[in-house]
Amino acid sequence: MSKINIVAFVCENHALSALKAASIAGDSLPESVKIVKIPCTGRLETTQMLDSIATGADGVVVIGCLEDNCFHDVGSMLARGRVDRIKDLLKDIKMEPERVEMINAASVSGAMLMLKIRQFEGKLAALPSLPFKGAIK
Amino acid sequence: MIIGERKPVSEIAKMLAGKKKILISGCKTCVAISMAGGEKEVAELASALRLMSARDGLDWDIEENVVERQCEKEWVREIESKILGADCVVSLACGLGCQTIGDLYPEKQAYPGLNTSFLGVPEEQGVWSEKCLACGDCIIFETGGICPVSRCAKSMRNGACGGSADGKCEVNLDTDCAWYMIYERLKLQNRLDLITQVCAPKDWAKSHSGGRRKIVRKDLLIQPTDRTDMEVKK
Amino acid sequence: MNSKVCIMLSDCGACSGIGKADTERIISMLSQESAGSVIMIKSLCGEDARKNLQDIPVGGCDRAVIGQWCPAERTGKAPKMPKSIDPALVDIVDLSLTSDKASKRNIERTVGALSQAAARLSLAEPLKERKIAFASKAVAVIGSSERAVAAARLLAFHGLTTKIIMPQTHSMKAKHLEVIDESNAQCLSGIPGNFKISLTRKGVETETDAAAVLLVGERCFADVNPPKDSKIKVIPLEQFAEHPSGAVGGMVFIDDLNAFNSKAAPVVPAWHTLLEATKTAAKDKLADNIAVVARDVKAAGLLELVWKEAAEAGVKFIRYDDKTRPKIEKGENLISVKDLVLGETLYLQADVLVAPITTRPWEPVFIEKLFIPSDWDFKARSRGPQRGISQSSCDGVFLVGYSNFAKLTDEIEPELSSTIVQIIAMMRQGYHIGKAAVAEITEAKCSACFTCVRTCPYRAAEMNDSWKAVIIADKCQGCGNCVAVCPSKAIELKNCTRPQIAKEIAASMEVVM
Amino acid sequence: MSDVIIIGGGPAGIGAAETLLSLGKTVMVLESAAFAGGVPLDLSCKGDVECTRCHVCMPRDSGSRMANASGLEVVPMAAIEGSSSKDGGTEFKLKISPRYVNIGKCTGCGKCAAACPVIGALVAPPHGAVPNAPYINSEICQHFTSKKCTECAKVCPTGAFDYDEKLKTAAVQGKAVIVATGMDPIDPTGVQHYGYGYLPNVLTSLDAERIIAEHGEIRRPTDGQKPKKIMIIQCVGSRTTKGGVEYCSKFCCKYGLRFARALVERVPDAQVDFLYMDLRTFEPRTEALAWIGDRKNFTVSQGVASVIQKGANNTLLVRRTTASDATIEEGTYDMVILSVGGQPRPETKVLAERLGLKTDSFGFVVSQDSWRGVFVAGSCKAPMDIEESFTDGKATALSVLSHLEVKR
Repeated sequence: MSKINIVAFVCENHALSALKAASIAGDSLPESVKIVKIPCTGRLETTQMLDSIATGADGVVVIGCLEDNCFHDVGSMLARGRVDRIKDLLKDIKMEPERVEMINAASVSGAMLMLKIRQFEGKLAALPSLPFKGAIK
Repeated sequence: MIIGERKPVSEIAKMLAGKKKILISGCKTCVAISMAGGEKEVAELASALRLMSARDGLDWDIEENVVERQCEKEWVREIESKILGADCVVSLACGLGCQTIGDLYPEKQAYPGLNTSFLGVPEEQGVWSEKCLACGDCIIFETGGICPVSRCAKSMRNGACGGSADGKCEVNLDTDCAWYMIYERLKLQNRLDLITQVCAPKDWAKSHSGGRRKIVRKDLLIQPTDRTDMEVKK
Repeated sequence: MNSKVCIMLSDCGACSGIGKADTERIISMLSQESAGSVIMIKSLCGEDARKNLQDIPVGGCDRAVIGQWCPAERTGKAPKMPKSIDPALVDIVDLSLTSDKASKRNIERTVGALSQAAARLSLAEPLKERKIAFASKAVAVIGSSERAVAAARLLAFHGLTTKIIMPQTHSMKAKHLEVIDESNAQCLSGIPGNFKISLTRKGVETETDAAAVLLVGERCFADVNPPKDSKIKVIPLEQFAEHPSGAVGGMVFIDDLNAFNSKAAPVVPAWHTLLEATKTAAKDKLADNIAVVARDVKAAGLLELVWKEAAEAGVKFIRYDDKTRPKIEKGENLISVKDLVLGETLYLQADVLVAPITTRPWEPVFIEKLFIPSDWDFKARSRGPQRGISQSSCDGVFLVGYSNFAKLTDEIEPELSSTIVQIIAMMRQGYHIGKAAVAEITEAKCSACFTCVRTCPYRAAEMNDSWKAVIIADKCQGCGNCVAVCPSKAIELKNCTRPQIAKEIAASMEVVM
Repeated sequence: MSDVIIIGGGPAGIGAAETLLSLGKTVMVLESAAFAGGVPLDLSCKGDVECTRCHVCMPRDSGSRMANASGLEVVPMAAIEGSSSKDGGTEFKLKISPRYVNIGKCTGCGKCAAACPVIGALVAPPHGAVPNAPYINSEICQHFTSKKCTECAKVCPTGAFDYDEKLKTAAVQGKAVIVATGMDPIDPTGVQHYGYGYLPNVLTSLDAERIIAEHGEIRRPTDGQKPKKIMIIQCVGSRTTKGGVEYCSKFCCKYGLRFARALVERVPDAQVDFLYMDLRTFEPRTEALAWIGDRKNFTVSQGVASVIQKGANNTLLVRRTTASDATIEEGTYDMVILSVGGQPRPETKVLAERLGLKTDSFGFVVSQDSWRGVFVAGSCKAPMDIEESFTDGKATALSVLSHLEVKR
């Protein structure tokens, strides 16, 4: 399997504590995942997801609180909307929409979150690797 | 304000076939507020196109830019050098903005990056709805301030059609029947007598059916009429 | 300004299975990339090691990234910062997140994580949390129900200056307690610790200040409209005890007055009270004349036993559903209801109709002003479990009872006292923490489109007199939702700016290349 | 002497502890299990994309918030041997069973958990567990059962493991006491006709939770396959005169509905049938869950399951009554989940007697002695769900506060 590279935008609240809990339980994050901490997934803009693909990521995963339990009320809901928008855009330009994913997690569901992240990694690994790797600066 | 919607990127890409230097120009006025052609959308489109060009080796050189009001010559002239420097311009402004660039620099190709959808209002965050057709002959003083021309699917003039059922329009059950709303509004204003009067036909000559419309205010002219328009007179 | 970041990495690395040799490799890899200095430090597990950190030479760097192998939460003690560096510019990276427990292949990831942090930090500003002392010392209770009064008394009893704002007249005397009666709260503005409540008292507009605000939900008697000629007497369930039940012939308890007018949504009745009432009524040998008509007999918990007792005494319990609602028959005092189990329509003699008091929402306007989403019955609680049950989206504003959602009467007492104890804790703390990294608007770019004002979960964005949006730093919680929605890129979230994120992403890629 | 001793670190205990800490009191939590946190530690979050307000994360988050708070002392694996009034407070004699892990030394790196060869032998602390350090289950651990396995000790960077730790005794005093011992799940073995115990695919809700915690998804115990047809039966052990308790356990309706919804969301191709006696949920939100009418693969219906039998190739045959009329329906299922109710723990009665508190016929504590500063919180008073008992704990903190501060 060619080495893939995932940018994970992680919200500082439930998502991060879920990751920490999983790590204490001996369940470690896949190597390909790079964590970028943000105060809330609602902070994230569509361009930032696109650009991280442009700068060489094979996929982007946005991890936020459960909707309606978002620490900042609406953040994760907005984020999901933007992820869907990017999915459409990628489909539109004949790229695989699976490259972008939104995952909601509660602080207590660390194991489940890890499962989802690995599934996402698996999906990405199956996709053909992008011709450009960091071609765009 | 003018509500727009970005064209599919693939469609835009088709226009740009064989181009090298591309200027994407947004507008900070209506389309920015309707989240279709502002600075953000320009950036989004740019990064999408960059992705495409990198993937297909098109080596597009893409420049981003936003104009205060793209429908005004003075503002557009501000970025003259950028426009002249590029092979073509993708305008994320409304049809007016795109044409202004086209008219100012006829030799340059200005492509519309978005579809100018309608004249509407922001209902809530992320929802815009049409409320005016610019028909040129406003009659909402008779209809309790609700425009049946734009808000009724059939532009009915004298009350609801047969398809109106419990306040909803038969064309699309999600939209309210304009004439039902008019009735409610008039009832609220105790002007229900208005609804009983038969209205005379509207003066459609003032609408688009009369061909391209133009308003000339003599009192504002600083030069004779015949040279106000940029294009050659027929 | 050009900033130099100093990266410090502990040499133990035991927790992630990294040997000394690997650590040295990491250090060398880092020093190739980073502009600033890279230092190997002693293990951070020991107290003394944390102290030693203070006088480590940082080679003229003005900010530092400290790589900590063991999860910071677990140890709970942050290392002492190097003297020459502003603590606000030190970033402690929890490397346990990115370390592979099973294998030892952690070198690349560690380098990545550290250089990412360095990249982000290199553009960071030194920001500190601000302690905003409370301008007011008072707690305002808004509500007229007996619970509101009880709450006010409790707060005063615990020595807090308390104001209670209620529409009706109320002669109540207690230490620390000020009764602002015959007055309606109009709008609430300001920040936690310095709220301004503008109210109309006897028609006169006044204003009062408060550090915390407690809304105690109201209940009202839903108006049922029986046919003109019916002589059915409708009694609020809550006042049932006051009515002599002995004389009554037929008595019907209904779970919801809205049952009669088909449009309305169901309310949650006070099942506790209702069942107790039927029980007492049944004691008066009236059981045969008593019927309870309900969607579902929600005798949850130990109420089950009360229900059983009533049922065994002979009280009839009849279920209906929203398709076949009960009807008040014209002419005589009869209520007809289709029993779901028997499948036939029963006619119940109803001289008295006992119905629960329903919940009443706060005026949407007022709720809006309280920084609470106006869709009150679900959204007033929209913080979800994360923020506890009685906190609104604005710190310092609490909602209890029916003001956040319909619930059993006997569930409110604990909710009320738990909120009061929260308020006491808040008041004793005496200050409200203003976030370090808040959003900031570049006025020149703002196009006054109100998008941020609509979006901000904390109502921290406002439009100023010159029609430019401004963000009130003391309210802002630094979530950055406004940043992402602003169409003209006029807003930036400090220490999470666009360049910073871009740089961090770039840094995370470099390692892989 | 600490200000408050809280007996039981469940939602109620945690709620009380956090509140009292925020008021600057010193708190000691006595916990019989290895971690304070209570039932929520065994439960999984019921939300997939949207929060269903199961409130599992509520006490667990506050647990993790106060894990390192000053003024808090948690004594896990403690059993109360005796109690006595002592200078204005209460003293408890404790037996503390060995944990085999030195909490102070553990850095929570998680290497031991990854290294341990036996599942469940070394239990890592789930999110929100206090103390935030693992423990060894000596019944399963190979060091104690068969060969002297020392894998965890080998990988531990700080040498936190001590296999020779012995049972300790201690005496602790507090000015005030909060009894928050909570509830035990009812064991449905007594309900013969459901075949729990000898039909392997008949699980209690907690068994199902354990499977989810282990595999991250629901699986059939017999063949490890994802079940295609699941039935959830409410009111098992509650509202019955034989093989259970007479009262309604209150939390099961909310829990069961949320659990059903979680199953439907996570196993999209599964058919979930939800069978209830009466829906006693109050929030419009949980009601809404019940009215998911348009979902083909999720039915919510009223009725009582009369008997569960073994069907062909390890399926289950469920015979049930229907809501309106008394006709009998039969269906085959891959898995049946019994949503069990709760009952007060037997220890509670003993403790109550020690502290001079009254208990009712079921064993719920019905009195409290605020004069001597003995308070009762949470579901040892009456059936409560997580949120309620968490809130009740906070509420009790108020009466404790007045006991500690207001002069009499």
